[in-house]
Amino acid sequence: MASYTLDVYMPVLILMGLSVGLFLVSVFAAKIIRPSKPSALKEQAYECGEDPVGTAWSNFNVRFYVVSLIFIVFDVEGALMFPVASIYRKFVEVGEGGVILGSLLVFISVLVVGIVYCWSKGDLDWVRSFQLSEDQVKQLQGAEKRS
Amino acid sequence: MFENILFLSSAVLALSGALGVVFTKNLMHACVLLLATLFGVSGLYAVIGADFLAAAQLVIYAGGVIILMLFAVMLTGGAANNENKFGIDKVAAMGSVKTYIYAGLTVLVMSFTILKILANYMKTFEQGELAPFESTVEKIGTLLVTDHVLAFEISSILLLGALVGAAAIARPRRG
Amino acid sequence: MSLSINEYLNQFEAHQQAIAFLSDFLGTDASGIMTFLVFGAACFIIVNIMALVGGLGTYAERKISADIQLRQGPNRVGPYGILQFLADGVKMIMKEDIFPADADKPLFNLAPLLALTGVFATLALVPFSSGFTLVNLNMGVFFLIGVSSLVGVAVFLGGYASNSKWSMLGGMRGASQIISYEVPVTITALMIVLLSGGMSFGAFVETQGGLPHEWYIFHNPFTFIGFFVFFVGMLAETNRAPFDLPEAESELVSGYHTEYTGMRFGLFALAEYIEVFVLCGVGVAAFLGGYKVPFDLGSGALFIDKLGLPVIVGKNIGQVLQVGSFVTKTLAMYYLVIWVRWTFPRIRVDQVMTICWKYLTPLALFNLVGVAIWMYAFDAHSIWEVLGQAFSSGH
Amino acid sequence: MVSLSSYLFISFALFVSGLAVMIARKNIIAILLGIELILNSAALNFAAYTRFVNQNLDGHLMSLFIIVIAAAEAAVGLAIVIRFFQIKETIHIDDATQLQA
Repeated sequence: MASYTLDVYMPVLILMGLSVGLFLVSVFAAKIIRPSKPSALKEQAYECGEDPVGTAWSNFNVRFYVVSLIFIVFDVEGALMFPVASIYRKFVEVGEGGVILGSLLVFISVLVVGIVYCWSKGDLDWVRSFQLSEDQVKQLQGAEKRS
Repeated sequence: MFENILFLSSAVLALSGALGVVFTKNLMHACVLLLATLFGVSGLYAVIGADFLAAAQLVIYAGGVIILMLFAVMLTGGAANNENKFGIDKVAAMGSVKTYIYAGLTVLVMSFTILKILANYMKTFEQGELAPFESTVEKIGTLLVTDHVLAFEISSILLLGALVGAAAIARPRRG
Repeated sequence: MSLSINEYLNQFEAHQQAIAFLSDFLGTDASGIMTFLVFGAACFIIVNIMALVGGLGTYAERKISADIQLRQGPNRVGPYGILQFLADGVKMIMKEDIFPADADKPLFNLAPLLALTGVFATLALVPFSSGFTLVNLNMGVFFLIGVSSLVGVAVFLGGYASNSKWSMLGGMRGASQIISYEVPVTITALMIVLLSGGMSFGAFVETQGGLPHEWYIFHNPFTFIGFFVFFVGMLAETNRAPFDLPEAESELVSGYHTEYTGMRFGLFALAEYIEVFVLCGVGVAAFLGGYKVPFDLGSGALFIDKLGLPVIVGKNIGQVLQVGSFVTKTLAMYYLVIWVRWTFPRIRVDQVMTICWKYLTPLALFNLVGVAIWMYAFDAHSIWEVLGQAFSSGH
Repeated sequence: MVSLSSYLFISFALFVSGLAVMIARKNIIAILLGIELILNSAALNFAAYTRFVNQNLDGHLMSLFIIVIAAAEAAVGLAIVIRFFQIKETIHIDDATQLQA
C-alpha cells in the first residue's frame, strides 16, 4: 500500500491559485487597457430588441427540482459503491468475488426499484401533460361566458 | 511545511464561509458561501489523511446538495422577494435583535460548558507519533463489505425511501 | 506506484545538488520549497499547454466545420489562420466589460471563476504519461467527478446572476442537463473501477495493455457499450454537440452567457474547451489504453538493452512515446467530438432529459451489472483470453 | 499546528455558526443550510479522532454515512419546503403555524 505525503495535493492547490490569478489578471487588470463607457441603454438585459419586462427571478416549474433529486440519490449511490468497486477485482482474483457481487447486486436492485417508481409515476418525462385543475377550468369557462 | 499551508488555507476558507453564511442577507450568497465552507471542510479532511472522505464530500455535497439548494431557492420565490400573501414585506434574511441576543447567550453558555469538559482532556492527551498517510479507499471498501455490510444495504433502502418520498412530495401537481 | 513528477526528477543528480544548494542558501531544509518550485513550474507549463490546446481547439473547430461545410474557415491571421485564436484572445481582452442592470455583481464575477477553477483542478490528474502525470491521486476519477460538478454550479450561477429571463432559463436548463448527465458518466466510471481494481488513473492504464485487444473498450461487450454511453454523457456534460441547448444561439440567445461580454465570456469558453480535452483524456485513459505504447516500448526497456542506450535516455524516450500515444488518442477523440458537433442537429430539451434518464442511465446500470457478473464468471479475463483458452482447450 | 485540539476548535466553530444560522434566520431554506453546517462539523470530528487517537477507520465510515444521510435529509427537507411554498406562497418560518395545510 503506497503511503503518500501531503505534497500530492500541492498541484491541485497551485492550479486553483493559477486559475484565480488568470481570472484576476484577465478581468480586472485588463480594465486599464479596456474602454469603459457605461450607459443605461447598454446595460439593459438583452431581450431581442424590446425593453425587458419584469425581473428574471420569477420561479420555475418544479420538474427542475425532481431531476436534481433523482440525480443526488444516484450520486450518493455511486459514491457509496466506489470503495466496494475498487476492491472487487482483488476479491475476484482470490476467488471470493461472490459475496461482494451479491451485496452490489442487492444495492443496485433496491435503487433500480426507485428509478422504476419515478419512471412509472412520470417524473422522468420532461413535458408533463397537465390536466387543468378544477378552479383553472372554472376560470376559463367564466372567461368564455363573459367574452 | 506544506501541511500547515494546506491546513491554514482550508481552515480559513471553512470558517470564513461559515461566518459568511451567518451574516449574509441574500439567500443565494448564503448558498455560495456554504459551497466555500464545504470546499474548506474537504481540504480539512485531506490534511488528516481522509482522502476518500474529502472526495466524497466534494462529490455529494458540492456536486449535489448545493445544486439542490440553488434549485430550491429558485423554486421558492428567488433570493430577494419575501412578502407573504398579505403583501407585507417581511425581511426574512436576518432575525431581529432579540433573536441575536438569545443566539449569543446560547453560544456563550455552550462554549463554556464544552471547554470545561474538554479542559482536562486537553491537558492529558499528548500527541503520539502520527502514522504516515495510507490510501483509505481499499480499507473503507473492505470494511463496508465485511463488517458493515448491513449498514451498506440499509443505506440503499434509506436512499430509496428518500427518493420515493421526496419525489411524491415535490411532484408538480394539478392544484 | 504513484510516480509523480517529483520522484521522476529525484533520479537526476542535478536535482539533489539544487536542493543542497537551496537548503544551505536558505538555512532551513529546502526540499519542501524545491517540490513547490518543481510543481509550480510543471503546473505553469501544463496551464499554458492547456490554454494553447483550448485556443487551438477553437481554431480546429472552425477549420473542421468549414471543411465539413465546404468553405475556407479562418486563414487571414498567420499562415493558414493558425494564429486566429490569439487574435480572438486579444479581442476578448480589449472588449468592454458590461454589467447588466441590477445584476448580482459578486455572483456575476464568481461564475466564470468557479468554472475555471473547477476545470483547472482536474488538470492535476490528466495522465499524460507514467512520469509526466502531475500527481497520481489515489482518488483519481472520484475526485475528478467531484470537482467537475463545480462547472454545473457555475453554469447555474452564471444564468442566475445576469438577471435576464433568457440566461436564467439557459442557466437552469444547463445546470440540470450537466448534473443529470453526470449520473451515466459516474456509473460508467464505476464500471471501469470495477475492472481495474483501483480508482487512480495510474491503475486504469497499468491494467490495460498497449495493443488494442488489451484495451478496456474491447475487454467485454458491456464495456464496449459503456464507451459509447461515456462518450454521449461527456458530450452532454460539456454542453457540446447535439446537447448544446443551454447555449443555443437560435432559441435561448446563447443561454447563460448572454450577458457576459469580453474576458468573462472568454473564460467560460476557455473552461469549456479545456474540459472537453480533459474528459477526452479521461475517456482515453479509461477505455483506450491511456499512455500505453504497444510492445511495451513505453518502459524504455527495449532501448536500454537492445540499443545499449544509457538508462536515463532510454527511460526518457519511453516517456516521450507514452505522451505521444496519449496525446494522439486524445486528439483523435477530440476530432470526433468536433465532427459530431457539425453533423447532428440540436436536440429538444425534453428529448435531452429522456435520453439521459430513460436510455443512458438504465444502459449504464445494465453495463455495470454485466461487468460485475462477467468478472465473476470469467474471473476478470477479457473476451479474447476466454476465447483463446476455449480454442486451446478445444483441440 | 495540525492537532486534535485545533480540529476540535474548528468543528466547534462550524457547529456554533450552524446553530446561529438556525436560530437567527427566518427563512426555512437558510435553516436547512444551518443543519448542513452542523452535520459537517460532526462528520469532521469523527475523521479527526480517527487520525489522532486510534487509527481504525470506523470514524471515516461514520462520517461517510453522515454525509449520505445529510444528502437524503436535504433532498426530503427541500421537497417539503417547495410543497409548503406551493400551498402558502411564502417560506417564512412564522407562517408555518398549522399542522395541516
